[in-house]
Amino acid sequence: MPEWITWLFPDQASTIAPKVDWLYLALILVTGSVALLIFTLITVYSIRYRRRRIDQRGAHIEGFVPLELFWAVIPFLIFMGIFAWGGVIYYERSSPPKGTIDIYVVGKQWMWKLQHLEGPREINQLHIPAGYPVRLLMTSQDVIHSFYVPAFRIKQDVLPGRYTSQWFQATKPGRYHLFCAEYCGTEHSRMIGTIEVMRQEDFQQWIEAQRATQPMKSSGKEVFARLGCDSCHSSTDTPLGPSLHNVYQRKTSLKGGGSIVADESYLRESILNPADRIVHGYQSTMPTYRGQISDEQLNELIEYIKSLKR
Amino acid sequence: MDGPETSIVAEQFQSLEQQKDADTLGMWVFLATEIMFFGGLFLAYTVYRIMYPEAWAEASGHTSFAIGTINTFVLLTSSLTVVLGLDAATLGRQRKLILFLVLTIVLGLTFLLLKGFEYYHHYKEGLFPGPGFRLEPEYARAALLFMCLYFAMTGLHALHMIVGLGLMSFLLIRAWRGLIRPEFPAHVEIIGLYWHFVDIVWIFLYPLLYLVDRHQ
Amino acid sequence: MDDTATRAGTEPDYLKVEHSLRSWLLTTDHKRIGILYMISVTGFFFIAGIFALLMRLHLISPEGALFKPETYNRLFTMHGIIMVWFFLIPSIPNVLGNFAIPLMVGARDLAFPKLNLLSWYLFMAGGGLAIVSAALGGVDTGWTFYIPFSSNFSKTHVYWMAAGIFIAGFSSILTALNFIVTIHTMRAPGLTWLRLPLFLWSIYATSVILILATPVLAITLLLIAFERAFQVGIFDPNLGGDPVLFQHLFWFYSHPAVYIMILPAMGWVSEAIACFSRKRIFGYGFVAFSSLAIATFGFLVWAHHMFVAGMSMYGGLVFSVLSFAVAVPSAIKVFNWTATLHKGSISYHTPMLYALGFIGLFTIGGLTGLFVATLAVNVHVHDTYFIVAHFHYIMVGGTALGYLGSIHYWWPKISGKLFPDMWGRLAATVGFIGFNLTFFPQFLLGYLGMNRRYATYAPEFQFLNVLSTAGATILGVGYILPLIYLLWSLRYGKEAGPNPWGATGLEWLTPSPPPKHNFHEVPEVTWGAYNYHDMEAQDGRS
Amino acid sequence: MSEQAVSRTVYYRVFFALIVLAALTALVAEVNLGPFNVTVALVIALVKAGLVAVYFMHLRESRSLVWLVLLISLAWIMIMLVLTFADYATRSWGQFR
Repeated sequence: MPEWITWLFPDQASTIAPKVDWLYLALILVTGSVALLIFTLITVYSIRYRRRRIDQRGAHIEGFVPLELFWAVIPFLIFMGIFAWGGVIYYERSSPPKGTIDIYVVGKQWMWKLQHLEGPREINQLHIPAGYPVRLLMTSQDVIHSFYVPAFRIKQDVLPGRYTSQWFQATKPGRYHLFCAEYCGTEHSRMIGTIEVMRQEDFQQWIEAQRATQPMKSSGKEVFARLGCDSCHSSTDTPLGPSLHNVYQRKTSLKGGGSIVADESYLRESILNPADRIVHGYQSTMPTYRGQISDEQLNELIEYIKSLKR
Repeated sequence: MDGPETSIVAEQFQSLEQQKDADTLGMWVFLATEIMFFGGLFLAYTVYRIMYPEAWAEASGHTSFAIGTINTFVLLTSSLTVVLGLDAATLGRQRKLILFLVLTIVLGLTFLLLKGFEYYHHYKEGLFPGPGFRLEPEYARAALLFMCLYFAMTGLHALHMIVGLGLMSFLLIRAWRGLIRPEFPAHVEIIGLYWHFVDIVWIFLYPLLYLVDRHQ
Repeated sequence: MDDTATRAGTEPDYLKVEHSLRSWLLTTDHKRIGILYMISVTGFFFIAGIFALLMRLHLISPEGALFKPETYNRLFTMHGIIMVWFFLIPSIPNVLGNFAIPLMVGARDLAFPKLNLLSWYLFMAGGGLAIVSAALGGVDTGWTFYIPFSSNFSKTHVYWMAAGIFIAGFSSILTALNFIVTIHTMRAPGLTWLRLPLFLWSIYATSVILILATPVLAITLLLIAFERAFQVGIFDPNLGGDPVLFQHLFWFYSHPAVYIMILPAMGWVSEAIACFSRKRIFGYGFVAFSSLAIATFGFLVWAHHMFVAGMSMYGGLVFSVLSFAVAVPSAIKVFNWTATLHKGSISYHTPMLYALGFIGLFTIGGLTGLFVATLAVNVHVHDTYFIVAHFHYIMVGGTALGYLGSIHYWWPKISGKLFPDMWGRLAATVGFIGFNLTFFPQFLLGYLGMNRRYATYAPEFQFLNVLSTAGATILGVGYILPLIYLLWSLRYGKEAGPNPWGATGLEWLTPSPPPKHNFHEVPEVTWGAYNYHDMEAQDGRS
Repeated sequence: MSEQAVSRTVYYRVFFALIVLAALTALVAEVNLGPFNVTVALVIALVKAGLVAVYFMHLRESRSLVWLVLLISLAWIMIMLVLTFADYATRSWGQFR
């Protein structure tokens, strides 16, 4: 990106940011030239064909079909090109690579609560290493929020009752704005924070310093025990409940037809509202844990279930 | 929709033909908005039914099959009386017209009465949205979604029935006074269209709300 | 028919036929109802405009110069709601559509005059409820009413507002119904579809959208009220409901609503460009059918407001490609207007300046629409000032400009008087400059990452915000000027005569102001629209 | 006159068909047809609605414009359903790795 034009852009601090910016520049170029063409034509015609005599009429021209087709078809083709370009980048931003660093995000009026898998919690602040793909697993405690980091060119709404996710890979150490982009009430404009991108070794140091906390899955294991989940969900399937080992990302058939991939949203739903979608071959005996578990604990519990391998 | 008291053709129209055309087209365009109005509800219904099939079957069992079915017959019959009324109006048979209008109103009231009776039962069972809202805990969540949709859909349908009854009473009064002329019974025609539309909505509501997986 | 013609020959014009307030409030004359709408719609425009100006003043400082965030949130909500439902949507259709449609089709009135009056009363009732809601302290949900904030969290007067919009929606539906029926059944003899002025094509397309989209908004608002009343409802995530479904329903109406706002303005621009170039519009058929194409495609793209809302990725791709498709008919219109100027005989009366300004601003608004339809760019600019700038270029640069322009264009017909053209040109120029200064910086702000609906913002955005506020002040002047000189002209303006612009179209054949029943004799049409090359054919008949 | 009598006969026949179909839909709901229960119920409902529209609402004798109004509104319902399901039907496709 040439130097003289950078004032148009916020910091470019993720792998996807330059791609979005190039597309943006290309759009400015294409649409700019069309706009320029139209404005020039209007100006030239307005001067050249100004009315000179009071009774002067315009020429009698009905139209010209080939020209109409030309300016319908050519723009359409250009549009399809732009669509494809934007679609490719969108596909990339929607498809996280394997081996991401996962961060759990809980939005509430009006703050961001974040937690690393290693255990440390942060509020309105997130420390992450540069050069690693990071995936955010996000949910809201109340209304819809939106996790927006302009420097990374990423944004995703955060919804109550389910998880949404997005990913990015930071490229440049520094401090960047975190905004809530979906209007969420009185203090919406203060639901902001900082993303602190650190060099790999700095991040290691930082996370070491937070060692007082234990990893999410360990906390999750405690929750698992406290709620007595293991009385029905043991390491093998029992008549009471299916085993949770390897359940994560498994395609599960449901009672009443259909099937579902057991992703974070389904695990969450099954804990809070077990009767909604029951695994095929089981009865609806599990009680709801709504109200007995906070969103943070729920995240920890899910992280523990995800860690269960045979 | 000017009344034909003074001259049958309202002053903005050139001819009776034009006025008839405009009246009928106007009603159909209005029905198009009605279709879209209920369409939004049908969309929500479809989304959630696919999402929560089990809960849907369960919750549907709480509606009253008997009342729903009887009401279907009641409404279908009322549609018949409406067209017969129109027929009588075009033939200038005023007494028959009045008879059919009265029959329609009676059938409409029967429908609402039965519906109200059913609502009363839901109320006692605790199916009304609000603080006392409860179903068996097993299906609670999504079954409540069904009940919300059920009340929204049948409630709005009932509201349309009430409007329809109002319009029918208006027709009855006009017929009573002998204001409906055989050469231009436009009011009977377009109010009839509305009535039939409300009937059609029920034709869809009935299987969607009362007959979900009844065989289970 | 014959006796009406003779009666009309002696009757005074529609303004003078009766004078009492009662004769206005109970009128079924489409022209008078148009004026009732003009007064009320313009009133709402200034109310919402004041809200906007207060917002811009507040944003002079990053910390917010004037209000607490809760006040600011109410301001932008009220601004949005009143502008959208009580100005933009009714503006051109209800004011100038009402006034001009029967004149343009050569009819004595709309098909259902009483229904027309009822629409105005419904509109005022809806507007009244909105004002009540504002007076009680307003609503802070944003004009989009996103659930669950608007159902379970907001503590403001959502019911009043939703009821107001709901009732105003009925007014829209009934008006649209009236227009559709009138255009279908009441055209003058010989006035075939392909001889219709383009304004009528676009009003027709608008009415179709109103008919098909407004009821979906109505049901959505009812469902909000339901959910708020019972604290459970079908979008409630606590019940397993999906807030995104609310957005689908909401945007199914609200995206086509954008075309409800812009299409009538486009229709009027076609009239003005042809008139002030004294030339038939280039590619009449393409411009006419592009209106219907916009009305149709406009319904296929709603979820491009929801690319980051939690929709599926594939849903995003589908709606993006469809959104690009809707840009084609809009592009066709712009190209055809430009081509119409070629070899024209162009004069620069006030309406023409507005029309040219419309083309310029709509071009920018439309082209930035491509940015927003592009998935990857949308993710970044969604809910930022880029969006705000984009849709204000369409809504203010398009619709509000079109409203002002069309009022100027038909003002001689409405009032029988000419307005001072120099003042008109000045106001148009001032408005154009003010507008660009207000909204162009917002494109830059948006891409830099400034969010919309922010009462406070990061300090680095201040410079561009101050520019924008300065522009808003100039824009305000551009709106107040016409109010003054148009009112002035009512008393002191020169007599206009039937056809001051030398325009074609049936409305210019009848005296200004027209008699109550519009035409002394129902015209028989033997010519196509915009026959500027052959006006004698028409003049001979008048 | 005879024309009127004919149309009355038609009304009674249509009414009879509607009653039979209503009974049929109630009865068939008791039989387990798997996923086809919904299909059958909706097809019957569509036929009933069609009968009411064509005969009772006089679509049969109406000008094509009225048909157009009806068809457009039905098409728009389909647009609403189909495009909304462009989202819902694909929600589970690779949302999370």
